[in-house]
Amino acid sequence: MGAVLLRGTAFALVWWVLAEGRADSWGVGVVSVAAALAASLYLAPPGAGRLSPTGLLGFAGFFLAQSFKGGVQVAVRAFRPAMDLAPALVDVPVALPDGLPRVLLVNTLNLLPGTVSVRLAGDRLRLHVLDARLPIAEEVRQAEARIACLWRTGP
Amino acid sequence: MNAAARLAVVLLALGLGGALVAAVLELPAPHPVLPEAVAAHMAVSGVEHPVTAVLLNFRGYDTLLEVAVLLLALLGMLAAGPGEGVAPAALPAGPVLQTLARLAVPLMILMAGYLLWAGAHRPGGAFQAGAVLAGAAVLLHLAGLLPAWASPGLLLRLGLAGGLLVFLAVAAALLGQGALLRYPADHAGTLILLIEASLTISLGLILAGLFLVLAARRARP
Amino acid sequence: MPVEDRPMTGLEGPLALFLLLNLLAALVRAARGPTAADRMLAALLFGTTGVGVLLLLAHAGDGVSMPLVDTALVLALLAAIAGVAFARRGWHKTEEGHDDPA
Amino acid sequence: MSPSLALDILLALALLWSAWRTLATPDLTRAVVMFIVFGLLMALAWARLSAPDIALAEAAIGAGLTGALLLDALGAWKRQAGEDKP
Amino acid sequence: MTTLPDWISAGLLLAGAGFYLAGTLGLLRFPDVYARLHALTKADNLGLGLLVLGLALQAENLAAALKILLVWPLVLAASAAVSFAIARRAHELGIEPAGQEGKRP
Repeated sequence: MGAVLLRGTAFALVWWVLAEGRADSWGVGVVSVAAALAASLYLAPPGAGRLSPTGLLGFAGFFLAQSFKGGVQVAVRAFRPAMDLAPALVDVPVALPDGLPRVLLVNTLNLLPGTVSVRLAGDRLRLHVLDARLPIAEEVRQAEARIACLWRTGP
Repeated sequence: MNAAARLAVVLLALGLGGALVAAVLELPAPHPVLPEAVAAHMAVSGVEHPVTAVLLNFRGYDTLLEVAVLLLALLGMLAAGPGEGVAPAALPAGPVLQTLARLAVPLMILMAGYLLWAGAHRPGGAFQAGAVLAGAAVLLHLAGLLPAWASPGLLLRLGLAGGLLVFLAVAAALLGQGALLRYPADHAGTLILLIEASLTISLGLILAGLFLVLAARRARP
Repeated sequence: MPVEDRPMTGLEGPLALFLLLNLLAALVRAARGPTAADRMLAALLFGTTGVGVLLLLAHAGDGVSMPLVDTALVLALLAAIAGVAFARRGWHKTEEGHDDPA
Repeated sequence: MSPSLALDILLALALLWSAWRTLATPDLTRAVVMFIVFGLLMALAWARLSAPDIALAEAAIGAGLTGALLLDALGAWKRQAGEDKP
Repeated sequence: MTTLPDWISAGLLLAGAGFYLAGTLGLLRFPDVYARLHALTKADNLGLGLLVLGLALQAENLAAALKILLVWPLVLAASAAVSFAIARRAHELGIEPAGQEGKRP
């Protein structure tokens, strides 16, 4: 029930943004939001876990700061006349539970400094890193900790 | 191809191109009448966006026939048969892709609804909304969440033809007015929305079908 | 004439031009390859950069052209599909012979 | 030259060039990539021509359908070619 | 360009364009498909983020600003997932990263 309400509100908010707040849009809007909600509930049935607002804020802050750092890091290497790369494939263990948390980790690492996920098999994640001299394992652990805080109880 | 044949093809292409250029130059200067005529009749069109007014009101029969053409294209593909072998189950995909599809498809549905609504007073409309819906179906198929279509069931057939049927039904009901698709001015907006909504779903299914039917035919037993 | 219709003011016009130049430079990667994925990356770059150009064009005239923002949104929503289709359907080992190394 | 004029000229040239490359390249992967690129450039051109209706349709069809359809067909063809000559 | 938000907006737009340039340079200069994915997913997405932020500052109302901002997470989600799909496929096809020949973990 909570998930239905939460998603419904989220979709209604997106509709309000899309229609730029025009009040006469809600006739079509209600139908569209209902269709999106139905599709969402069918495609991704709500799990047991509840999102934690503080965890969400913490993750958003971490994500913004890190993706800025990631962009700067790539930009510095791309602009430097002699590119200083030490690319390598690295395997790291994943402690997060299966499902959404792991998927989020894979996607987050794609946007964070220095790492692109290559393969997720069992409890090991294979990463391609631009510079193997950087503390990759430490950054992965940080991202994992932030993602673990997102849910009040594990999904 | 030998040199003579190649030269002949080049000459033919040049001749055709020259004829086209000549034809364009021969055209009378564009009539300033049409935009003014559209603007003058906007009040009775039932919508506020001139492109939608032209597509669904002033020249509604053009759009009617275009939808019929698209439907015929898909029917042609279906008539060619499902190919050998059985309909393939959805290909298994990794969790990352599936999560993207689960997240993005509801938003695409919302976007399609928005484009449908927007069509009444600004760029948007059934065709664009249908294309977004079709994109959602293709993404679901690529993520392994939607099987390819070997042969559509009754419900799907109804969905594919529904847009055209509603369009035709409205046109037939309005024949009493003396002309095809001349909407009564005070109901024009509602009727156009009804037609556009059913067209959105049908066009989405037809365009998705172009991908999903081919995918089924290509799969090997 | 459309050029007169939508004069570009401020930074948006020059920046849209700059991004378009970026796009065209990226086509060198599409030409060089060497693998099919390298070519495809140029098309994916067209997705992110194209969204940027559309947003800049939306702001380039007097006021904001919201339909172009809608176009950017549609492009952003559907940009994944070509890339996914490539990775899932379009790329096979057999083609390595077709790709001449740079 | 104003930036808007430069943008329009560049866009027109890029359209012609990408159309030419799509048709003339012997490598099918490149042809498909250039076709996707052509579609995106076309959407930008419609936007510049004050035709957002068509820009919207081109973006939706070009990004969501034709690219996927061509890549799918290309993959199937390559797979078949690979099976035919072991 | 008189008020402070205008200056901030201009600064963000210029910075965004700089990251776009970095992404293109990376795509052209980096040695293999994996490294090029780094350029595409990080530099270009940051460029778009800054651009979107700069343009949202100029929006007329809250809903319009949010609509422009909405573009960013959509592109982020798409490019993260597509980047993984391509990197995974490249790995499946046995493409080795540059500087790493023959020493897969």
